[in-house]
Amino acid sequence: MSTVTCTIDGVSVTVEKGTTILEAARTVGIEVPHFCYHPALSIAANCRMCLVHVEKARNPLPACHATVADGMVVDTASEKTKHLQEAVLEFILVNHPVDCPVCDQAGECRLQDYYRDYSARPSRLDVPKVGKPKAKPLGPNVILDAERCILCTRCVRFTEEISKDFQLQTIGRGNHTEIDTFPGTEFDSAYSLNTVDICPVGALTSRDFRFKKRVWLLSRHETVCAGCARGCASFVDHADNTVYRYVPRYNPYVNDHWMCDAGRLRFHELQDHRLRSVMNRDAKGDAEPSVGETLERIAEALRLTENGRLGILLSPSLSNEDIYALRRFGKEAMGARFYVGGRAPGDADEILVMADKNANRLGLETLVSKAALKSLDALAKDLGSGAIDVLLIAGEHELSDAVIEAIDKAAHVVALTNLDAPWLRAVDRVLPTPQTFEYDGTYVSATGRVQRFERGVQPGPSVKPAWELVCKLAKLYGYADLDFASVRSIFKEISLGEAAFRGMNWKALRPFGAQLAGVAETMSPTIHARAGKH
Amino acid sequence: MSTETVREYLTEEEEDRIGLHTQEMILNMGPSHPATHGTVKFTLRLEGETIRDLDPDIGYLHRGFEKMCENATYTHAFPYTDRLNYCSPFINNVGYALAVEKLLGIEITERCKYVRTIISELHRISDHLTCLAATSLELGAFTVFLYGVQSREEIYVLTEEICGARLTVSYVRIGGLTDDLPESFADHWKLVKRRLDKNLYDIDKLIGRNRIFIDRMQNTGILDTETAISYGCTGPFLRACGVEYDVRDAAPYLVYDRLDWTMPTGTRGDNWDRFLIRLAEIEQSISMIDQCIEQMPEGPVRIDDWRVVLPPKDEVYNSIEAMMAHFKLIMEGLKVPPGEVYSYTEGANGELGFFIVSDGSGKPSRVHVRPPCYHLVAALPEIMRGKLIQDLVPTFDTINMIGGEIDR
Amino acid sequence: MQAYAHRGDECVVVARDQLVAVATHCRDEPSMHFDMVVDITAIDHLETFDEFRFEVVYHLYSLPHKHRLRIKVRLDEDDVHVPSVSGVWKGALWTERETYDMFGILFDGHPDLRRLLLYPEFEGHPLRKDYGFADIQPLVPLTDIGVPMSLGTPFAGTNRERGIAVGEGTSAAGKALIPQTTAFKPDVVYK
Amino acid sequence: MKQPLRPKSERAKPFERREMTFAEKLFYPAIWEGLKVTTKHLVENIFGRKHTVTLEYPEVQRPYPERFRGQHRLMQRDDGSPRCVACMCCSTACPSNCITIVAGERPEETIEKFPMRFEIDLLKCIYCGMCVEACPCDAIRMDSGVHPKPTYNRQAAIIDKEGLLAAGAKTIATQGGTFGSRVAGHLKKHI
Repeated sequence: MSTVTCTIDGVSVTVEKGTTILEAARTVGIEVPHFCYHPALSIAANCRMCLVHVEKARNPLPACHATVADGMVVDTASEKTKHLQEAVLEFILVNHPVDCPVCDQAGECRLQDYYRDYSARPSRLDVPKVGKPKAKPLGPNVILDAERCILCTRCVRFTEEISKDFQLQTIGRGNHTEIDTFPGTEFDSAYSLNTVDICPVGALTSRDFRFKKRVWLLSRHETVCAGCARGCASFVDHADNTVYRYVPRYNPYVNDHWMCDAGRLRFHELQDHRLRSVMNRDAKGDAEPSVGETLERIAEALRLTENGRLGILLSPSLSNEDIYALRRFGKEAMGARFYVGGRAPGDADEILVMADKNANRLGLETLVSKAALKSLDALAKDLGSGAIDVLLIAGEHELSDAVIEAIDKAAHVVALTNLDAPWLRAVDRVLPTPQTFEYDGTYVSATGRVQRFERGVQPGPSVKPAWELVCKLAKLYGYADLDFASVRSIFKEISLGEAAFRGMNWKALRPFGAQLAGVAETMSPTIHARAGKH
Repeated sequence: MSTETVREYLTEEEEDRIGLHTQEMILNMGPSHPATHGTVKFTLRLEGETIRDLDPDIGYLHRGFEKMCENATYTHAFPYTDRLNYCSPFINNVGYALAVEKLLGIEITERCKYVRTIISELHRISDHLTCLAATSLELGAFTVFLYGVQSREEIYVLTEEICGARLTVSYVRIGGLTDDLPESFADHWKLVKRRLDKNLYDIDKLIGRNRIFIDRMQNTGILDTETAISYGCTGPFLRACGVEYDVRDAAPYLVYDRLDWTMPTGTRGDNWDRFLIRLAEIEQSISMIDQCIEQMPEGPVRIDDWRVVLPPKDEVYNSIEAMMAHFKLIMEGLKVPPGEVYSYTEGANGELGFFIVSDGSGKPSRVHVRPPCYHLVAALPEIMRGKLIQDLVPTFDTINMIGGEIDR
Repeated sequence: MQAYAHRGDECVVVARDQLVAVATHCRDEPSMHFDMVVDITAIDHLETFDEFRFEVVYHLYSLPHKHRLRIKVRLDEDDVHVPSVSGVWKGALWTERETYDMFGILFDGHPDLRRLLLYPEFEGHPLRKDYGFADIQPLVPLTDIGVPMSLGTPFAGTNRERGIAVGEGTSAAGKALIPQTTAFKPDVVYK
Repeated sequence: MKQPLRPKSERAKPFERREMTFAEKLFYPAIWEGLKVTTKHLVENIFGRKHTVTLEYPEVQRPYPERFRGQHRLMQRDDGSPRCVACMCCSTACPSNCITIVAGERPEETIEKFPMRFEIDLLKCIYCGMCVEACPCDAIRMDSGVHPKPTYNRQAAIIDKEGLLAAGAKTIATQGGTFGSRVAGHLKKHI
């Protein structure tokens, strides 16, 4: 493809033909302010915030729409352009209500940022503001404040181009234009909360996050959504050891800019039903049994077990490091049999949601070979025939009554899990493990992307990751070879020993992860349609 | 500890060296000794009443000012600076604001300059009065102490009228002040001045020519000029040595170059010189405030830039522009371009310096204070070595160590 | 050597081994005559720069010429030694001690390099960027101060070494007796 | 000997010290002089209280100035509900982290956010006035003219929303919807 060279603020830029001024400026680190432009959406050029002066052009051009031509001289920061930016901001703010104190967007609001950076002076206009509906629920997850809306139509374009359910539109004319759903329908798209993210102002707010916390008081950590096998890259926003929201993180190989509503809101369930304390069936008194003491009991039981009579029920929602530690211990020390459980499959769509609700099935099948993993039916059969004395259940599982009954019969059942579930009644000892946002690790998505997640929230004192528990257990059992100090050291061993992970580096997994060897990159056709065009 | 017990620990050699009649002994003075107002401990090595060596031990009031500033926005540091030199918080406020403004490269309004000069001089008087009163108190002149703090009390009442608090003023802001001087200021100042003049006259009557007092002060606590400079001593201490150095004169800031004032300097560098310089400086400060009130123009006290100062309240309530500017300043603090400055003002005890490093964010990357009395206390062992223990009290008093400032 | 100015403050960056020579020259050269070291402190550039971590900053002032200069020495993280200028200006005696106290920078040739503001048992150097804002120091056990050292020992040393309590209400261990220091203790507000 | 280089200033005025006269060397005249001053004060204070600055406190109280920063109060709307909308500006601006706010939602009102909890810990508060400065709604003020009262326990020093509202009053400030008040000045300034 041919290239063109232009000058932006005195910097010479060479880009592919057809690139817009805004994107060309971004390649050299010059940020042109914009509201309506979004890299994954079509160009509307209706906010006019990105107007720039181009030499020899009669009028200022919108940088998000105008493409670069050879020899073009663009200025984005001169007095002349600054005057344009001030005027546009002044105009946009004419009808904006004085809402910062009650607006959830304050702190991450484009209007606030640009006002400070490009204007910071009082308005000369003094006209009554146009009244529009406030706090109007558009759907189960999104609330609209029409007064705050600047009509950039990012949300409308999102429903048209990405979620493809055409649920939003603009109604009315002139300064009475509003965003709304079609009469009689509600904005119930499975991706509706993405419009809250891309809304540059506080017009669309999340019903779930509304008024819970001011955004400038939140801390942010990188994580991966464990809601399905897609493994959307996301941020976990938390404060005071409580998760307040999940926000998608840009990863062009996995989820682009988006994330489904179910995945975002799943943290409520994880937080409300999480296990915090050690449970021990034969513990006496009210005091919580300690982790060390419980592990010792387990090790005792394992020492009495013959080789080959330990069963390990693995969940595909464990991290690679957990699986690796369990595999090494089970295989090398105990000659264990491996079974696979996990969460039951659910709905899927063409965009992001996958039927497999486990975050790391590919990782499990890579680290413990597919052939070695037996089904739940096999587990019930083995338990019934008495082939297993001790059963170790790791991770999240949804088990049928028949399996639970079979488990109940086993002599000694130990669980390393993080959520309260019905099958826990059949378990003798439970050691709590952290949720995805509470520890460090990696997942492999269904498309073969290895992604890292990091600890945001501090779990309770007795919550320990499964790999750490297994290492301690191995030590108590008398198998000293398994001695990892950190997740990084496990991952290093994985990347050295496992063919599919070869050459991966813990640090280099940021920001977009790495592709598992032997798995072709496949992307969601819908969300990457536009990305392919550029 | 009796003589016998000390002897038990002495080797024969040491006994020979020390001799029979005089024995070295180590004495801890402080940390809450009546003659060391402020928490400081001196470990003295004494031979009889002669100080052989002295080790000031500071840090009892260390609150981590510099670390706190790194975790607060630029504006949040004002309440912290109040607590540096708590005898003259206005001067700290002004010094810090000038440093940040220098880093920002902004010019404050004319009226603001005058107001800042007035409040600085007001608290210079209060600081000097505290020093004079405490010195007299510790040398036994209790009445002088009462007259001194009586005037200081009047200044505190005036301070309260200006900013709403007596001590923890938090009055100055980057780019201006929280508020203009109250309308009643000039009238109130006249009353304060009248009482101050009278009290200074009475103080002079009481101890100005009193031999008991002068004998304790005269020719004690002398540090020669070269050493004082080498130690970095500034302020009344250095001027008492005859060095004509005052930041207000050498590098005039605010409006000091427009005022008519003199710089009293001493000749011998002893305690009595420092005492007299402080008295003379009070008179100069009074005259400076009078001149400022006369010259002060009308106008705003804050600059007109919403990226630095908070917009006026009625604008915030009623316009989205001001509201957004307000929120940005509260949430993130004012953005200061990357760089570093050392800004210095004349505190009551000498050069008060602020060294600020910015990394471009809303919080300073490093704030360092150069407390004036720090260098004076550092020189104290040099002054007192070989002198009598009773001279330590007036010397320490005229050095005027302020715990909050030296320990930070 | 590298020189720059920002907002009118002139600054020179010198190599560590030339520091004392430069300092002496600044003091003795009649056209410079920097007779006063106003302040010495350090900056921790943990997050900003890769090639060095600490900058030791010297602020000089010349009384007769009324000019100022800032001298900087850049230090690597694992070699925090800098020659002391206390032989050039006595004002460096305490300021260097404080810099050692707060940053852990070692001034070679300083006659009495020990902690100044903090107590000897303090762990770490609080103004380093990797010292957490909310870090809490361990409790210092009460020390037996009943055994005085020989009076012939040099005067310098830690507080405890020269600890003989004489007189009432004084404690030689001084700050060491303060139970669990509250410096930098965090305030937890939102529960 | 060479005269050392010293700064010179036109403002400098070395003062001369008077040697003591014979009378002064005798102590007694100076003591007599001092006694005269104190006696004068004594007499004047007995008849007329001319010099006394002290007050007979609980009976006589000094009026606080207008700007006095006293105990906080929460301003009310016309219907008596708090003006505060739980925007958290005050707790963000507070240097001592003494304000605790929990926001709530009430969909039936025009301003749908309100503070469910609003507590100030007066023991932590340093009365700096930053919260008042930070409030964008004229909801919190410190002009109650009441100084913080001592309490018997720490819990009593935490005032809750009801306590703060009881001290408050209706505000005259308007918010978010009045136009015309700000006009003229800016039009003049910018056009």
